[in-house]
Amino acid sequence: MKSPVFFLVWIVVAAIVFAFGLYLKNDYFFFAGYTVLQYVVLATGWNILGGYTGYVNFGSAAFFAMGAYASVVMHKVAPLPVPLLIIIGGIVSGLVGLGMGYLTLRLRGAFFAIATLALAVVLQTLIVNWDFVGGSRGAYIIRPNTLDIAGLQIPYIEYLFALMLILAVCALTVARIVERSRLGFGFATIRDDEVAAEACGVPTLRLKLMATTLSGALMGMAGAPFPYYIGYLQPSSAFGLEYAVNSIAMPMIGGTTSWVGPLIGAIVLGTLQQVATVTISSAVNLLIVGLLLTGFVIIAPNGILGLIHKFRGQSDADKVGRRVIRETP
Amino acid sequence: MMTAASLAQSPASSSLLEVEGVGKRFGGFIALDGINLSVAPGERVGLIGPNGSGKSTLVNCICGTLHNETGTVRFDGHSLNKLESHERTYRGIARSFQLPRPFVTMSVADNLRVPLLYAVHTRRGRHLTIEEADARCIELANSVGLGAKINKSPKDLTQIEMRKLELARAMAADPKLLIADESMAGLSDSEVGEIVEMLIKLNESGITIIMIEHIMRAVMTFSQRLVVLVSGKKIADGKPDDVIRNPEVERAYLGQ
Amino acid sequence: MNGMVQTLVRPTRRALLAAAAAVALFASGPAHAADPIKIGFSMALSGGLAANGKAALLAMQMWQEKVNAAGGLLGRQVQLVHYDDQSNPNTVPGIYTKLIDVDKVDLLVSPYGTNLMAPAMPIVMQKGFTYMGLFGVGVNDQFNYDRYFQIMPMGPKSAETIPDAFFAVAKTLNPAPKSVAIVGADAEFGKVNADSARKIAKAMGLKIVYDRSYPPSTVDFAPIVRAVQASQPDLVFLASYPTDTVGITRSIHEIGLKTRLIGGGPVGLQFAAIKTQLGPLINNMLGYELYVPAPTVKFPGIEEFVAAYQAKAVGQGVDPLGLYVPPFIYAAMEVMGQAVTKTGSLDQKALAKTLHDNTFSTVVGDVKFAPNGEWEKPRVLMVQYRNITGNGLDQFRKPDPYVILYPPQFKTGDVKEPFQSK
Amino acid sequence: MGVTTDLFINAIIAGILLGGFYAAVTIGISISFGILDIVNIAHPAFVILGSYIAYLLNVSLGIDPILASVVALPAFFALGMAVYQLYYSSFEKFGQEALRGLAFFFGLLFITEVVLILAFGVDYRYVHTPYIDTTLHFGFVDIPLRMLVPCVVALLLVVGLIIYLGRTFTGRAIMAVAQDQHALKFVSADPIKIKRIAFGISIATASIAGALLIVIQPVEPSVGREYIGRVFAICVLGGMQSLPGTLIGAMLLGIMESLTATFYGPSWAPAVAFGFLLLTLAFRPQGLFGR
Repeated sequence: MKSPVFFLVWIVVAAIVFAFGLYLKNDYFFFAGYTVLQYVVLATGWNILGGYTGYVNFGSAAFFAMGAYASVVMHKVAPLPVPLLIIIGGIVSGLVGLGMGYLTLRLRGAFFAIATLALAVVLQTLIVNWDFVGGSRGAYIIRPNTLDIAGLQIPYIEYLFALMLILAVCALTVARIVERSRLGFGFATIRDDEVAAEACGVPTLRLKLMATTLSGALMGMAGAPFPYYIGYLQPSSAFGLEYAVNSIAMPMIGGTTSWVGPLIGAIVLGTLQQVATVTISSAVNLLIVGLLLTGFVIIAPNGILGLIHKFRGQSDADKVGRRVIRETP
Repeated sequence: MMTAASLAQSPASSSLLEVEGVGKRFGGFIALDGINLSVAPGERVGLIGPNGSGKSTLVNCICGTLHNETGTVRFDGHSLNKLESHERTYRGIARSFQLPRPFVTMSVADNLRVPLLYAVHTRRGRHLTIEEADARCIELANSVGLGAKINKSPKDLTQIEMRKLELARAMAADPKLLIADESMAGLSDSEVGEIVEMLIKLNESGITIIMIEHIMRAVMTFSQRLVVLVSGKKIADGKPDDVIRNPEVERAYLGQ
Repeated sequence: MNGMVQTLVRPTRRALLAAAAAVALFASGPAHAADPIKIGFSMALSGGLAANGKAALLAMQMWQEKVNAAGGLLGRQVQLVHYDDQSNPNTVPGIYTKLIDVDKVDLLVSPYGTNLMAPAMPIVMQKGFTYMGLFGVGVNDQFNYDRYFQIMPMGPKSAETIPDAFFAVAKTLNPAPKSVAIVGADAEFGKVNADSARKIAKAMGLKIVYDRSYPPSTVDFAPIVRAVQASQPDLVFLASYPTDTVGITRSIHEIGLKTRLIGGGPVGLQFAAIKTQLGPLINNMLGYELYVPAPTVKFPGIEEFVAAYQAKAVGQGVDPLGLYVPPFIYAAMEVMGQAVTKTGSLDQKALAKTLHDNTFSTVVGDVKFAPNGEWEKPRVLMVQYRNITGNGLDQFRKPDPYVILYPPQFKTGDVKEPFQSK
Repeated sequence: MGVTTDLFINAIIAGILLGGFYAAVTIGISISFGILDIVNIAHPAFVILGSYIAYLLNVSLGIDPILASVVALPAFFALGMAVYQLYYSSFEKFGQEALRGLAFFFGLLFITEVVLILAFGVDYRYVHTPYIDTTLHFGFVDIPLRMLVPCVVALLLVVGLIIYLGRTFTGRAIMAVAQDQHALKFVSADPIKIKRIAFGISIATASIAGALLIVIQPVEPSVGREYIGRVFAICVLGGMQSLPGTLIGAMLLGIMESLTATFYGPSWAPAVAFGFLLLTLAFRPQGLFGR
């Protein structure tokens, strides 16, 4: 499938989901759905760096929060429509990603992961001490009840939900394009063996910077509309541990090598968490994430995607090969 | 398709690779101590030395995996000192690794495709079409006898096949200079013969080759010239038969 | 292309199944008049606020039991519909829309604490619900919602109440204090109170000799206390969270801090666990309380309630004293119940009007709301802890350890200075 | 003596005391992450588990928490061996430890935390010992035993481990694993067994570190998270494999936090410490004391 076709197909899927929400006449669908979609974007963003290049980012929450706080700043300086804020949030977090990339260029494996953790702490401390955005006191972002688009009064949450839907489709499309392009090919060589990749002519440092930037930008975009969703933004909730955990757990559970993995992981785990919140309703919620994560990495190292491949009995080549050469040589 | 031979036509300079006073230390340990080495286009050079003599460090300094602290590495008349590893690959240096380092999540074909999409692509400044790339992958795989395994995972390959993949991938970058770092370790006698034959064939197509090896039979069959490193210093350089009779070389090998 | 057709067609059946499941998840039956009245809320039953959340839930269940035994409200039984928000604000918007749209609750109560109350506000406002707030500070300052009410007796200017009380006591010192140090936690409560304390101190003409906040992850408070000591303040205003309160109190004694008056807003001293852990170390510190068993504070029914709560609290892992949170949560429910009965319906607008227009008598005394939904007058007790010996729990059930210094109508003694670290 | 010097000296001493405790929490990471190359980010959760065990023994039997942690050492050692076995057979054996191993320990962190929450609730727990309320005074220097005792115990722990790793056969084998796994086979030692023992020791240190933590401050199940960043920071600063380096790194971080808190404002302390780590990683990835 060509990328534009892919995009259109998924926009249609998104439209159906949205129409379904309208049919339900139920705000809960939009609120819960928003959270799940937000995780789709976040997990997809994380996976571009973590899944494609194999660099584990523990600081997803910081990127998410930078997007959210960019919106808070804009809200105070010059209120803009949310779609623009998403772009601004993407730029800010993309730049943070680029900076992180430069700072950690020569770090590999666990050192990189620890550096991202440190970066998150430093950024959170900066935000906590920055009174303009509310500091540790938090910032109130009062959203209107409805949005007037061409005379139509659209409930604000439906607007946010629709934006998140479109953003999710964009993120998936970007992830898929990257994955199937020369760039994605290069990312995969970095994941497998960086020294060998260099020897094959892959400019690994430049590619890593592109991955940190792109991944950061997507995660920032996921965070940009968040202040309008939550209404009251505090550093501790913007930098919430759940973002760091979920953005890692979701791709790992879904499968990290393809754009489908984070999507599956985010929908499965995100929905499960939403359901658990209103059913089991206790610390068990966190236990589910922990058990699923550990269970999956032990039993199904390639996530749900890997299980599907196994179930369908796909040949080894189909699993490992991006392009299978069919003609007999 | 452009042949490797046509690429190997080097400009005016008489030597393809020029290593001048290259030094490298790790902490207090001197790995390379002012190495000088010059390799002419089309030459087959064997590089030997005991373990820890600095052979791999020298290869890494030439390929850019490590950066030398003193001296200069020149290729085709240009200094490589400030270039990253991948930029040296564009210029025409390719290597195989001592321990094979295939991209394990990719098929054999995709392993071969990486240098095509990066090194060759960048050098040419244009995309290879899918068909061109596929054709070249098949050609490369066939040339090392991996044609039947083209869609397999590297994990399914035997040790010699892994070595062959390593060489084929290096060749995919269309190099002028190939550095084969212990391509035969752990192989049987017949397999060693097979690889040596392959390397000689490549050289005959115009590619300059430096071979690092412990297996003396292979070294003696292959090399037109032999260079010996001991404790980070070059102690001999010349015709293979002369070099192995050099008393200093004998001492270095037998004295330990 | 074959693959594409496949991917387009094959999931359809699954998608239909999923849609059906989703409809089931989001659907709800119609309400009947004989159905119970549903009161919905999210509560922190796990996470950092769970200790308070669990105590609050217990108080609510006590109220529910009592009301239902007496025939319910408007002739209907009362049902509590609640979810665990995990002390995580991000779960709150989802939970409240579920309560409203799916569970179709009749009345709403807030989660516990400012951070968790605020995210529900936009939804509550959009749906026009009357919102009974539990232990939040200044939430409505931003939203100005006329159906918002708050049971915590902080008064209309809720952010200033605790510092006000502290400095009111400081004013009674003779000679008058000249300097103050302000130490606050880097989080909402600490920040809000430190800001107000700064403002009030400036207005009083006090010299602010130390003014710093510390991050919640601080382990060792000695450097902070030492820096405070070095600035030689007459007063030290604290706005700290439970672990920090313990760390700071220990450091104060370890370093031998010398000052005339210390305390104000150390969160944690209200709870049995911290009270018993610190024991005599908190002697002469000033802390805020909402209710203590002192002779001047005798609301009808409070002693019975506390006794009943303490009996139930055993073995539930909640605060065994229950002086701080439970009575007020219980009172919030009493207020809601009385308002419903008085209004005679569940109409949210009428309910809000009833709440604004009337005074309600509860276990924490008479409650009257100001236009912004806070108590009309603040009623926070500034207490100096005294006579504490050892780490026993029972002493805290008696009036002896508490000397109420402010407000004047509840006063049980005079302030004792200077603060002596041992 | 001026107030500033007075403050400065006290800040340094407070930093050293704090650093000693940090060293105790980190030493396990230095073994698992530094020597064995196992990124056990769940280590702080094991430390909290240690706190709760110490708490339980202290409350029910009245044993001193630190003594209690020594009693619990074998259990923690066994737990560590079991965790390593699972880790080895699921990941290390297949050479897949990088990403999945990290995720595995991440999951373990949550499981431990939630199990503690389910068992003990989220209330802060604390212990009683006579020394918690005692302070030594030397002129203008005050040394609370609440901080001194953990620091001394931590020092003993670190020194003990240094001696163990340097002087015993198993200890040397553990250090050899760090250099070259295959080399071990020449002395007919099973590298997996050695690593299992080493990981067991690493988790066993969490028992003691946990007891020290609950002596210093009240504990609830999720406070461990606050240490994840710090311990890795210290381990990296200290140069990974070096236990003395860990001790110095821990002291350095403690002093840095303490000085920032005293003179500049405590709210910047984490930024200073972690900013320092970031810069170290960016410009000297081998750590301050690594080669």
